[in-house]
Amino acid sequence: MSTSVDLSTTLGDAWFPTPIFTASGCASNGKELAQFFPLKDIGAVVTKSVMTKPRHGRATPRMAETPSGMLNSIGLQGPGIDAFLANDLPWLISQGSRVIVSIAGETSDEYGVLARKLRAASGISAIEVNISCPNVENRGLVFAADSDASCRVIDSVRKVIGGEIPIIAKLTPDVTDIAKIAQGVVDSGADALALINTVLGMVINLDTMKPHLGGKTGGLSGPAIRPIAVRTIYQVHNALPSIPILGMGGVASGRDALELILAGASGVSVGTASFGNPTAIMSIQKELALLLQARGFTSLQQAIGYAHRG
Amino acid sequence: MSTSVDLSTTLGDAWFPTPIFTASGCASNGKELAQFFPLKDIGAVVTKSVMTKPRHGRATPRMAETPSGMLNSIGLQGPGIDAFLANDLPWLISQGSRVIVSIAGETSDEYGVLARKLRAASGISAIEVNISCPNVENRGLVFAADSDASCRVIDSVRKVIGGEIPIIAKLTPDVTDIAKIAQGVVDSGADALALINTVLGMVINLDTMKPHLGGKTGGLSGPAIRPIAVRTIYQVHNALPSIPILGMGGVASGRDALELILAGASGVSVGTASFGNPTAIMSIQKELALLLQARGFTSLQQAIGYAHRG
Amino acid sequence: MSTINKSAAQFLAPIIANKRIGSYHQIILGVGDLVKNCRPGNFIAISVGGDSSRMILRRAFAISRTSDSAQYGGTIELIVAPHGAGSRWLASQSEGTELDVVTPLGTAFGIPTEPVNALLIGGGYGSAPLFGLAEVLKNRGCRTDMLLGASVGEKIYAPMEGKRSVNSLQIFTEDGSMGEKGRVTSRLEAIISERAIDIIYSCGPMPMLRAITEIAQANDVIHQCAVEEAMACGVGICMTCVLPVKDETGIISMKRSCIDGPVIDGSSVCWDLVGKNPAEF
Amino acid sequence: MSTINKSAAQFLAPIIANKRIGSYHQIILGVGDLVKNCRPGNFIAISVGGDSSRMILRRAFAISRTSDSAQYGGTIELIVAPHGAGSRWLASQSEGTELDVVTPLGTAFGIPTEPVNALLIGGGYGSAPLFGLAEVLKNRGCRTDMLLGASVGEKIYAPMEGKRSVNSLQIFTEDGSMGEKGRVTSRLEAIISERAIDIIYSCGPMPMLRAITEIAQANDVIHQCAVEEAMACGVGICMTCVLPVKDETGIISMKRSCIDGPVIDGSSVCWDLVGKNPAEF
Ligand SMILES: Cc1cc2nc3c(=O)[nH]c(=O)nc-3n(C[C@H](O)[C@H](O)[C@H](O)COP(=O)(O)OP(=O)(O)OC[C@H]3O[C@@H](n4cnc5c(N)ncnc54)[C@H](O)[C@@H]3O)c2cc1C
Ligand SMILES: Cc1cc2nc3c(=O)[nH]c(=O)nc-3n(C[C@H](O)[C@H](O)[C@H](O)COP(=O)(O)OP(=O)(O)OC[C@H]3O[C@@H](n4cnc5c(N)ncnc54)[C@H](O)[C@@H]3O)c2cc1C
Ligand SMILES: Cc1cc2nc3c(=O)[nH]c(=O)nc-3n(C[C@H](O)[C@H](O)[C@H](O)COP(=O)(O)O)c2cc1C
Ligand SMILES: Cc1cc2nc3c(=O)[nH]c(=O)nc-3n(C[C@H](O)[C@H](O)[C@H](O)COP(=O)(O)O)c2cc1C
Ligand code: FES
Ligand code: FES
Repeated sequence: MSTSVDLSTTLGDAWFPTPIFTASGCASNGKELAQFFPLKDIGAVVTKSVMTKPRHGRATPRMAETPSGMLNSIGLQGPGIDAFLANDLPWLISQGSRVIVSIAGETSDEYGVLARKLRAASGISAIEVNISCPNVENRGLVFAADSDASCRVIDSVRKVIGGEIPIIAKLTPDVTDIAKIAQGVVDSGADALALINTVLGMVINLDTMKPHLGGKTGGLSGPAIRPIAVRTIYQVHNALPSIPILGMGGVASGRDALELILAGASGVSVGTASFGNPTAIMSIQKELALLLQARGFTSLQQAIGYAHRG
Repeated sequence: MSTSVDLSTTLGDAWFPTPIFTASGCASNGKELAQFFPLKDIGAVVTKSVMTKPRHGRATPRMAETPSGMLNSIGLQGPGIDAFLANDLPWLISQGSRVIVSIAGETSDEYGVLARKLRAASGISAIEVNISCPNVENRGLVFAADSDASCRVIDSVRKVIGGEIPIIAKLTPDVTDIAKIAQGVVDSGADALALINTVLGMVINLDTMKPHLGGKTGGLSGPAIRPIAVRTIYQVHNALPSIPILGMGGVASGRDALELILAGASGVSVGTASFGNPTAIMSIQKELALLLQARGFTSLQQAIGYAHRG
Repeated sequence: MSTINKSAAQFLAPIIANKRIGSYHQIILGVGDLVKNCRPGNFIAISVGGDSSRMILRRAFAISRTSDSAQYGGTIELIVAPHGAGSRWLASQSEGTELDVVTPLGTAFGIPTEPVNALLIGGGYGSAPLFGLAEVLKNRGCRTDMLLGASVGEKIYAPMEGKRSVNSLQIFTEDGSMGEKGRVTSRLEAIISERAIDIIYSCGPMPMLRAITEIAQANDVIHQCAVEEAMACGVGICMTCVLPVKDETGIISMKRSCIDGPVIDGSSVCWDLVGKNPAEF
Repeated sequence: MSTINKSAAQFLAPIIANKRIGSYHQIILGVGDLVKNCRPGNFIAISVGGDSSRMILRRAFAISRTSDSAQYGGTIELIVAPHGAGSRWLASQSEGTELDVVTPLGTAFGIPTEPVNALLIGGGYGSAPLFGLAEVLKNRGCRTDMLLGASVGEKIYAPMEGKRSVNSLQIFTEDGSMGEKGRVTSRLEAIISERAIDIIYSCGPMPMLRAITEIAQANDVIHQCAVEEAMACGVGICMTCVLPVKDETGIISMKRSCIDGPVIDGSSVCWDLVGKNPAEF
């Protein structure tokens, strides 16, 4: 960094030199971006949500561009936790990257199984628990839509992880009362919150006149949803000021990252912006440092949640 | 229309020559747009939500542009129902415009009072009940966030309106389960549904480092939210296929209107697009007719909900 | 039909010229016969960013001067300060580009029927509409003095031709880099009495308009100012651009600055309530 | 470091030329020394719509041909079909405009080490990368025949210079407006045996690639095709561009067409599963 601003941040007990991370599912497991910048130069790589078994994911088409955004319907394609731990994690660690592993399950028990495997691994900075997945035990409703289901997932992870690694619960904005869900997962033992996952959307293909995506609905991401992310982070930081938030949703520049930080984010994940620009994360990190400096901040910590003060 | 497509549509018992309407709060009460096109040439004017008393609304700034969208925080500024009925409604009727009157209240009783005044007026095609307003009886939570509160509002309108004028309940997308809220208001007597109101959002001003809007949060509208509107309309039409939907959210062209119609909308309100282009409604109407024709439809009715078929 | 926006039309206007002047861009647009309806104080709302822009709202610009020539037909001049994405896009457009515009919009400066002593005060690009106004006042036989202020010299917009329409021009900059060091209001009280000013016309940042209003009221001078509130639509349909305004009976209401303004009687604006919560009025 | 995207870089590439050819635009970009890493089959991902665009994703274009001249340094040629907002924007950019690009991306056509008989089949703008490939094959002493198909004659892209790199060129259009009436696959079986074709290279719409694969497999000919799946990132990080591909052991997995493709062995693609729900494999 060419500025003297201290960018370091923490999520629970985990320390990061900068607050700018990849977003789960938007950096694969790191290898593909390593050509564009050294992974150790960013705050952390948040890996693609991994499940116990390998998954093919959903049918194509899996994406549709929308005004200032996109829909995706990947369906958690991935290698499964064992292959991940054998191949991807060691590679990331060999790069000097800090790693946050995102996990996803179809039952609350599956999350527990994943957590147990991660506890045995070393070199992980934090676990991000993606609870915006269809809960096969409850009509396929996503866990995060229901406070009880969300809590059960975090419970089963907390039972396994005794405090060695911070647990970050990732919530969906598609709920009536996000602060209530947040309070619930914190009570169940989440050390931090990741906000927001994609917003449920749909595009109809005007040629076929049917839903365009193979999965019919998809998750809306990108700058279009940034105002929703800022609002959600603000609401949750207001309700739970002592719980660190990993913010995300439409961040494409340093000014966007700062907006989320002022709203209450301790760290910022960059997702969709990397699709349009593989070096976006690096520029965002540089711009953020300059913006903080221009506003007289000497450390990132001073700016977190600033919009709530006075 | 230069095409032979029959564009006429109905919402409950109300008939409209075309499905393209203004959106409440995005055309004031009609006078301002009349310079740009004859109001009788569009489906209907949906008037700005009116309350019992005149209202100043919220503090400025009341708007922020966001990527492919905008936030607004008007706070229901308006003349109050009596002045509306004395001045605005007669003027609209004198123009040959079909009129849908949008009402808003702070208590469910206030909605009943408004409905009683409207029953006594003539020339109204339908009542749109905006239940996305803060409910002063319940911590300022918006009615539409809670199924019971929503039902109470529709109840109190239904008690007064015996079927003379269709009741359209306007819902917010900011809920966990929109189909449930929809089912509730239909059970309480709504003849049709308006989907979607704005999505709650926030912008932080990077100069003041505080929320930019006078009302802190605001409603996100414009093309950014179109995928959310399409998804919501699709979900609700799927759950309640016989209930007509007045769709809205980010429609700026004929193709956008068609997308909402294929998802299940019988009519389409155009809001934010009129801000960027005062004649947007007219072009959308023309483009829609051509698009329907190009797809072999001879009437709008054939296209409504087409994405659900086969 | 209603009388609101009554002379406004939406059309494509070609850029006839685009020239950098100091910090600003002077843009001349071809508007044809419609130029006859454009009065000093009116504004134009322009779509920015092209066909696939993420900017969905128009940007408003004061009409600086109008002209009607054999070569170009009716034209209007705008003074654009490149600031954010929209104005920078506009400033970068080249001659020949057609802009989607809606104009003329809003209220105009009231023109006295008798020759009076007028003082025109502009802040930054706020001087733009004052030059068009000065021409009209001069033709009516008014004496017109002008005060222009800005933070720095490059933000003073005062074209050669414009200077010819005024009897005197004084420049103030906060850093003293051009004209006198100070603000346009520094010696306003003295100027009003020395020159027997009957009416003040102003355009510029809101705090400047407020300060002028206070001095004008204290000295019993009429003050017409052109305000600048964030506008989503520019045509009166969104209610975002409101200002608290008091009528003759003392009742305050939130008036739309796009159709009840931008030119408004300074003394009717409740400056201390701007940006406050109206519920507390 | 990983080997994925290993020769890719992100940089600003100036448009050296932009010329309409039939339904297409031929765009030449300056890429400097990087041209040495560009192989036939590779693609380029370009930001579209300018600074305030609502289009947030890059558009992918096959690299048609490369050249290295004293005047312009390394250049690559693209053939752009103006289709939606992104490609139309690109087609309307003028010489001198700098484009934000990432290139070279993806796999390249495998080049035989021995001189063989190659058949190149292109559909629509799918012929673009085949001309660059033809030059390479010709230099390797291969016999290269080419079949091009499109719905109508204007959608056939076959530049003069390109024709010189092939031994024969046959054109098919569905409406018969150019060349033979019919599809590129109409007489493919006969052509393969008459000309003792060893390898087929193809690029075009997915149904064409599938049809060629079937004929190639039935006739025991190797078939390398460049697929075109909707890509959000182009660099392997989003998993949107996947295709069901079978490995030697018969296991099907969803491969990313941006890094495991676009050039892929036609016989490894499970064409009947494309767009199907993988859970049902
Ligand atoms: C009646 C009126 C007359 C104007 N006349 C001129 C003029 O003659 N010359 C000139 O350079 N500018 C003028 N402006 C300001 C101009 O409309 C734009 O707001 C300004 O150029 C910034 O837009 P942007 O896209 O560059 O910035 P951005 O910051 O990207 O704008 C984002 C949004 O905020 C609004 N906004 C930002 N700043 C302001 C502001 N200071 N006042 C109102 N809205 C704002 C914009 O309109 C836009 O909707 C005028 C505004 C109004 C309302
Ligand atoms: C590997 C590859 C190579 C390509 N080579 C060429 C080429 O040489 N010449 C050329 O003209 N085009 C090529 N394309 C298609 C090109 O990338 C754009 O998809 C096309 O120009 C349409 O974009 P648009 O913005 O005009 O249309 P829009 O319809 O507005 O595009 C919206 C989105 O859908 C995607 N999309 C739309 N149509 C297609 C399609 N047929 N295939 C994949 N994605 C699509 C776009 O990439 C974009 O993200 C290629 C695509 C890929 C993946
Ligand atoms: C293609 C794609 C795949 C994603 N996959 C995951 C995932 O596996 N797990 C997860 O928690 N979030 C996933 N997300 C959500 C992102 O991590 C992020 O929360 C969201 O996209 C908002 O941020 P953005 O606007 O910066 O992309 C995915 C998003 C996209 C666009
Ligand atoms: C400035 C503004 C004011 C609005 N006021 C109202 C209102 O009074 N009542 C209401 O039901 N909806 C109101 N809405 C919501 C719109 O009617 C519409 O549901 C929403 O904006 C989505 O459509 P759009 O994207 O086409 O604008 C308002 C929207 C805007 C942008
Ligand atoms: S800007 Fe919309 S009402 Fe004034
Ligand atoms: S386009 Fe993103 S992985 Fe291939």
